[in-house]
Amino acid sequence: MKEFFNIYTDPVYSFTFVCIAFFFMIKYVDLVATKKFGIGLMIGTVVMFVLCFMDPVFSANFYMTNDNVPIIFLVLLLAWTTWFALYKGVNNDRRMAQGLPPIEATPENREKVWAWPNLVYTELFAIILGTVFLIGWAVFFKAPLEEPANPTWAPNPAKAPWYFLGLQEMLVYFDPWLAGVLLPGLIVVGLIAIPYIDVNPKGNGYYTFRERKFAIIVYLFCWLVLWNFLIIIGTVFRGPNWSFYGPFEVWDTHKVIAANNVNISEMLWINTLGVKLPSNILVREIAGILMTLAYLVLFPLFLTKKLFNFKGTFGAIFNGGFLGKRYLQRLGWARYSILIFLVLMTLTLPIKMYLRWLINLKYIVFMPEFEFNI
Amino acid sequence: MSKRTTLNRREFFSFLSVGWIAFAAAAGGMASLIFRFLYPNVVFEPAMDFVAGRPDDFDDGVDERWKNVYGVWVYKNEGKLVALSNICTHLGCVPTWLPAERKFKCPCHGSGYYANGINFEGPAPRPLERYKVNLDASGQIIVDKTKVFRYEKGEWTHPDSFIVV
Amino acid sequence: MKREPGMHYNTKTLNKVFAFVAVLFLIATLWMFLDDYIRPWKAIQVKALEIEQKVLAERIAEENKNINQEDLAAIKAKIDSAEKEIEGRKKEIQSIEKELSLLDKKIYAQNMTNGIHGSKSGEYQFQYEHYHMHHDKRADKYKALMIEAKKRFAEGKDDLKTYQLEQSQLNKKLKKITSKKSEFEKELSKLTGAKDRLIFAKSKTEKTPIWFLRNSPFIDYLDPTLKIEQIVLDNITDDRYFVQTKKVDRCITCHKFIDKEGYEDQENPYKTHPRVNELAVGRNSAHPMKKFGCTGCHGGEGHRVFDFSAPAHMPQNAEQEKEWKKKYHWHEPHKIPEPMLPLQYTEASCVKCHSGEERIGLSQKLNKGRKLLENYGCYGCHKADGWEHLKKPGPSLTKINSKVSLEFMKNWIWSPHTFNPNSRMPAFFGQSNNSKPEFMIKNIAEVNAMAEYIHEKSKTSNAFAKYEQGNAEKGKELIQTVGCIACHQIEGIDEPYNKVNSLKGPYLTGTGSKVDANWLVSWLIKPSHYQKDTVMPSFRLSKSEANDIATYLLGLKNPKFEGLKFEPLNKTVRDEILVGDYFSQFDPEKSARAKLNSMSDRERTLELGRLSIGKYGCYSCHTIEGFAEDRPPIGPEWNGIGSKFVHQFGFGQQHHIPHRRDAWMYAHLENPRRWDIGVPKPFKDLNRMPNFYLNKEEIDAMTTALLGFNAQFIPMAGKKNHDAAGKLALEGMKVANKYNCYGCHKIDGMGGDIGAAYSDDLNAGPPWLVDQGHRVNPDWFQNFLQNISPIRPYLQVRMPSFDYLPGEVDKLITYFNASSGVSNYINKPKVVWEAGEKEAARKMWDGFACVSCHSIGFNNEEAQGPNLHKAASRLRPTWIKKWLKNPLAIQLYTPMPDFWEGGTKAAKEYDESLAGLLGDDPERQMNAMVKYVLSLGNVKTEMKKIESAAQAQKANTETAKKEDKTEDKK
Amino acid sequence: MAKDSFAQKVAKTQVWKSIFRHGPPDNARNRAAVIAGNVFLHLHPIKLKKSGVQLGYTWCMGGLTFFVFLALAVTGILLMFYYRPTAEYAYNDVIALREHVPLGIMRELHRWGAHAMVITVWLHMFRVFMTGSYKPPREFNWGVGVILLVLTLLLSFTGYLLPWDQLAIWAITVGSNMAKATPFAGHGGPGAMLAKIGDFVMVSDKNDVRFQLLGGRFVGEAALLRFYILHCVFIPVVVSVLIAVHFWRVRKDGGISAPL
Repeated sequence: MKEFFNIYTDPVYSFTFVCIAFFFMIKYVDLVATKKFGIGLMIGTVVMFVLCFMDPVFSANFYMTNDNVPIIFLVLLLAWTTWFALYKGVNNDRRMAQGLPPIEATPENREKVWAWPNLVYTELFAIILGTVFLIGWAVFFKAPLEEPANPTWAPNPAKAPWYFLGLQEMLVYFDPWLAGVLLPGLIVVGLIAIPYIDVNPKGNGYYTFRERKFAIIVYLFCWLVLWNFLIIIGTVFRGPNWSFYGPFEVWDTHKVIAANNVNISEMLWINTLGVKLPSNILVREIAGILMTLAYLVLFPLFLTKKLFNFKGTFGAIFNGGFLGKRYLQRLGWARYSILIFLVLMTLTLPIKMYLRWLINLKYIVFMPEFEFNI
Repeated sequence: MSKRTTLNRREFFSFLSVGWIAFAAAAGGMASLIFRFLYPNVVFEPAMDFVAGRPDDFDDGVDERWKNVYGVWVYKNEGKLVALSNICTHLGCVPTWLPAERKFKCPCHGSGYYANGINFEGPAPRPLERYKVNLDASGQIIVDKTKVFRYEKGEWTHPDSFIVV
Repeated sequence: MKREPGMHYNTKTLNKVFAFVAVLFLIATLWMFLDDYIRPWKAIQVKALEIEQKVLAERIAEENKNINQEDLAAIKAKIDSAEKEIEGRKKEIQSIEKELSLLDKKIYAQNMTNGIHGSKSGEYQFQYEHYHMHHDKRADKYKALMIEAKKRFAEGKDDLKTYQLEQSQLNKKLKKITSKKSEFEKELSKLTGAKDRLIFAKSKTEKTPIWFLRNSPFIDYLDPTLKIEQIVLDNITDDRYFVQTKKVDRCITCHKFIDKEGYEDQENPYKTHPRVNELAVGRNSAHPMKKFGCTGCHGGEGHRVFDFSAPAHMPQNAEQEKEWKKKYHWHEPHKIPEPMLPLQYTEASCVKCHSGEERIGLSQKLNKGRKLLENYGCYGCHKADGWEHLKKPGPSLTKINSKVSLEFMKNWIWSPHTFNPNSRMPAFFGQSNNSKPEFMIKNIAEVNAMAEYIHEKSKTSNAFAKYEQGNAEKGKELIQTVGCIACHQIEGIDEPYNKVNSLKGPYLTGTGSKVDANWLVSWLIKPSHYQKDTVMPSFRLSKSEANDIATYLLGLKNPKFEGLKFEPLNKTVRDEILVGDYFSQFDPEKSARAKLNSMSDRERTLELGRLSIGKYGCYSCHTIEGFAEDRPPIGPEWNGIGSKFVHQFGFGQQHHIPHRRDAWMYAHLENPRRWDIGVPKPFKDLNRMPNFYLNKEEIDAMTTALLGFNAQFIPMAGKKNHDAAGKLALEGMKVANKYNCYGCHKIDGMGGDIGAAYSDDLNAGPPWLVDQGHRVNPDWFQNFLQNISPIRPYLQVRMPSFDYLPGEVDKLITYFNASSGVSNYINKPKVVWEAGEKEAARKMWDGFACVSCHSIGFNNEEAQGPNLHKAASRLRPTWIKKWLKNPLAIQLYTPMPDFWEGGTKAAKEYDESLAGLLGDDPERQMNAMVKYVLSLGNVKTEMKKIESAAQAQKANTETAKKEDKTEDKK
Repeated sequence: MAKDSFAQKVAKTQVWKSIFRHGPPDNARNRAAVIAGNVFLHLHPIKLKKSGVQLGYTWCMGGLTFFVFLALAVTGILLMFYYRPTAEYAYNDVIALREHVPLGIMRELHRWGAHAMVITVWLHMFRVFMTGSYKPPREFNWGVGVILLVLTLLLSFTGYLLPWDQLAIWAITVGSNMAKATPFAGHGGPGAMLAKIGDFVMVSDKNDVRFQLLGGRFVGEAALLRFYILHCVFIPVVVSVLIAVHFWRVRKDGGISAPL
């Protein structure tokens, strides 16, 4: 069983698995949004942690950097909040399907109440409970302190704080200027842009799923899979040399992982055409450059022409969704191009991951002369 | 009457624009003060360049005289002199020069490098780095460790990465 | 105009005011940036750039002269022709390049495949090992995979090697074609390389637009060329009282060329440091800049660069101060604990790290100053760490009656310089603060009383020898040649013997008017008879020699002084002093009087004498009966005076003296009593520091030495650290100083004062001691120092016999051994001849004509070299070899020929007849010679054998020569 | 007439009145007065929609974030009494907190609080998104919130260096190496190579953004001081200002979101 996990938690498999799970969660959202599922999910998560911590190897690896403690709370809270939000959203959807207002909009909930003591006391309780929680946490777990700083010797692995491990994990697939500067920058810009892109007037101030399906699916995918799952990979499944280690696998510094990645230019000129790499950089990287341009410029142009026709949930997204002409009309060029740019940039991550796993792709564009590698 | 108004407006516009332009420039200057303030004029960091002597002081092959002080091997061969970093590209240990076998061997995980710094055995992913070298007016070699030349980037042909002797 | 409702101000006016204040704001901002940007050191760096450019241009011109234009043209022509040749083979080259490019691709692709197989085999091996260890079935699968991958990796590697071989062959081919050209190019670079580098360096000094851009305001953080340079020192600290912080010296920001040769003639701050490669700053000097910085030695605030005054530059003199004020707006540094030492006192800093060393090799002025402090006996009154071992500077007065008369003593104490202008006994009386008649009367009473006291307490010493009239001329000759001049300057001495600037002993003049004749003879023969602890040695003078010298010395008279009659004691004054200054200090006048009345007249005189000796501190320098040896000296301690706060020095009313440490010391040494000038003081409180009548040079040197008593904290790591042997050596150095070994011998470059008298023929003077520890056998040395028997009897100057205290000889020997880095123990040299060595040595002995100089014990004719019979017991064999190899490197003046020219040439080069000896191997020849020299003194019979053999040989060779000649004639 | 209770007596004293200016909040008037008349409470509305006080709706994540921020400010200021940001002392001072400083558990509270704040602020954003509360008229406040979230991460990141242990220095090294790759502004990033004229290198390790962040070429003592200032003064001040804006906008945009 542990062997199974040790092998199949490799992002190659687990990322795919998580994506599939995400797909099913959306597809069977009504099933997910039941109390039984919620209770089962919470119990399952807790049991998973208990079982994991019973394994000495897992515990040892986890405590290598005992700054990981918050991850436990994060995972529990993620499970809870995701389920809870969906649960409330689906409930409201059902009510609205029956022609009722959402719970939050019922007249009794629209009633105005005194802030004192209703709100102030709620806050006071939250503060007190928060303090108690923090004290408990502080008493049970010492804050980590390692050896004194030594600039001449780096610990292996050298990990960033856990909340940045998603970014660090991205470094496996992208150069730092993308993973460390551009993409994080786009995350911030993209988040700020959300209210201006999302022109859907529905779902303002109450939980819902169906009324904001597209927005919620995109957001949840980014939040759960691309952000938090990568953090979990970075925390739990990455060991010395940033190699993959199963959750129950001993961190053996000498573990060798075959990593021989090839650039598109090499695939084109050496492997396919069988000639020397051209000395002109632009010629050498022509394939990668064209592919990048195609992805970022031609692809969206094609999309607005309704070249694709999907069915089912994806159909909902693709045909009637943002890829269609209808969306372009609704959003206007400016909003639409920002949206599509952000979405395409988001998708570069899974795309690059799968390219790496499937064809050992190192760089699409490789220009070390200018430190410009994609 | 209308003439006066336009004149007034122009006058009004120019004073206001002068005011705002000057104010913006000054405020920009104050802001750039913060920017400039954050770059100190003097930095307390170990010196990254040193004088290694004259090219004639070195025999062909690997010379270890600067290894302990500056972490640099001087390697002279076929009319070229280079400064090799003594940091293993695997995990940053310090390899040992074995004159009999004519190779660097890392004691930590057994990476091996030829005398010219190219890796040939063990886990090292890439050759040793080379530092910038050039000659000063008195013909002394200046090794500058701030500039690194890496083989896999094709930088070893850069004119600053070696001295012709 | 009409006012808008709700508006207090007119909008137009507001805009105008806004425009005005905004522009003001902008100007202020720009002003702030400029103020930050403009710094004095930048101007200096710009000027330095110009100077550098000029110097480089000069050097390029010089280099141009050195390059032979014809050679240059020839090489250029050669390169051209080689290029044409290459041009002719263009097709060949192109085809090779094509092949190479194909190979490049193959190698690239092969590297890729190899990488894949290599990394796979690595991974499979790890998996295999992992599963194998856990006895997992999958191990077999991975083993197979691993073997497969490894196989393919090995194959690929083989392929790669083939390609690489091909590549290198092709490259060789290509290189061959271009080899001629590259060879010529190399020649060219050899010829012009130096010039090219200079031109390159000069190009860096051009003020191009980019240069201006780099140094322009605001963006000068990117990569400026004008910048503050600094040295951070790990081992030398700034004292911040709560903590020691690393010293940071930024002096090189302005002193740009301080470490670069070639700027010696520039003016400051563009000058090269003096003795840059020997003393300091240079990378190979004793104190490289990066390790010792600047302010460790020079003092001052090295981290300040704001303007000229900021680092606390200090002028050397009033003139420079004036110049600086004009040129740099210099002002006295304020609130700075350690301003820079004026340049002339820099050597004071040496002591900070070289504490405990009596003589510091590179500090000439400091050594001189300390020697002066020692010779003037300053340490007698002023305690100082590291000076405790010295005996009291003045002669003992316990037997003074047998040396001088009471009358002489009184006159002498009153004014020593009247008798001997070079007296080192300082003047206490007749000074600027006690020349008033009412003070003079009291002083006279005191002098009378002191002399009476000393006279009373003195025991008589029996002069064991009787003076007999001798030959004064002979005496003078002896004085000049035997070695007296190493310590004494003596009146009437001839050139060049009067050139010796010796300071150890007193200047001898008017001796005949001073001392008792019998005392003098006894003193000359055996000084320790009169004073046990004297450093005056015995020169093993015969009675007649001693009398000759005494005759000369007694002939030196000072009739004027002899005629002086000292004013008699005024008893009322005496009583007045006793009561007023002493008895009534703690008692009421009445009981003081009673005390006086209870004393007899003689008792009163003696009491005043005793009290006055205590008051003036005579006991600090002289041993006087009735004063305990351990009575603390009279002056304040020197320790820490070099870093004493300036406000702790009393400047009295001397307002023209700058308030600086060094200025106070200088003024103090010039006239110690000056601080009383203009200050009304009672007699008993007058400043008592006596006047030494020092000249300016002496004061300068002594100030340097005094500033060296510095209490600044230097971490152990930054100091000169001596190992155990080194510490012993320092002790030995003290002994060598005490007995003034340096007066005669130049020891490892230090001392050798007497050399001034032998400048024509240093070989006739005392030998230099170079690497003495390595040279001599310690056992012999120990014996020699205690029982002198001359090695060079041909020398007139004598090695004197000192009365060493127990242990001092050991210290001396340890000093020499430690400074040579050799052990005290040596194996007794054993001579084991190899085949043919002995004969060869014999031949060389003759061929080199060793006996012609080392004649002692052979033919005893005009000896010029030391006695070689003593060599075996005296010298270390390794040293003999070193000496034979290159004697001039050891003693610059030696007449010993350089037979093997530094060990590079065989003996045949010196004399053809010595060809073929020991295979003409200089090394073996020298070894043989060493053995021969050692065998000379081993056994007397052996020696005789050799002698007789030598004679036989001589006869043989003579006959042979004759035969040769006759043959030639034929 | 009933006798005044002790509390009522107290509430009638001049001192009480001078401070609170109203009676105990047991009637409508005083309930309004207690909120409106208190500088700390007046950022609340006097009355709000019911959903605003329902934990099931708000999760109170924003409030918790603010509370943790205050707790961090208090513990942080206290820690500053014992901590010196120098390479010489920093590590020892942290050990001191662990070993002998009275209630050195303050450091645990501070550190775990920092992590908790990251989680609560993330979940706050999640909740706001899921209820669509970023929609008009709250677009601007959402933007402020995103910036506050980034600043929270930066606060946590800058604080990470201060214990001056291996975890600290290498996490910051890994993190600050990202800045090195900033296009045209970091010496390891794209375009840096283009920014030079001859010898004049305009983007190098001694003048790029990373240098500005670290005050040196390595994570060294200068970086420690800079991060200390950023962590203790600079970012907290900015965050405080933005929090004020954030709260003010919550009120101005119609209070805690609810169905329109």
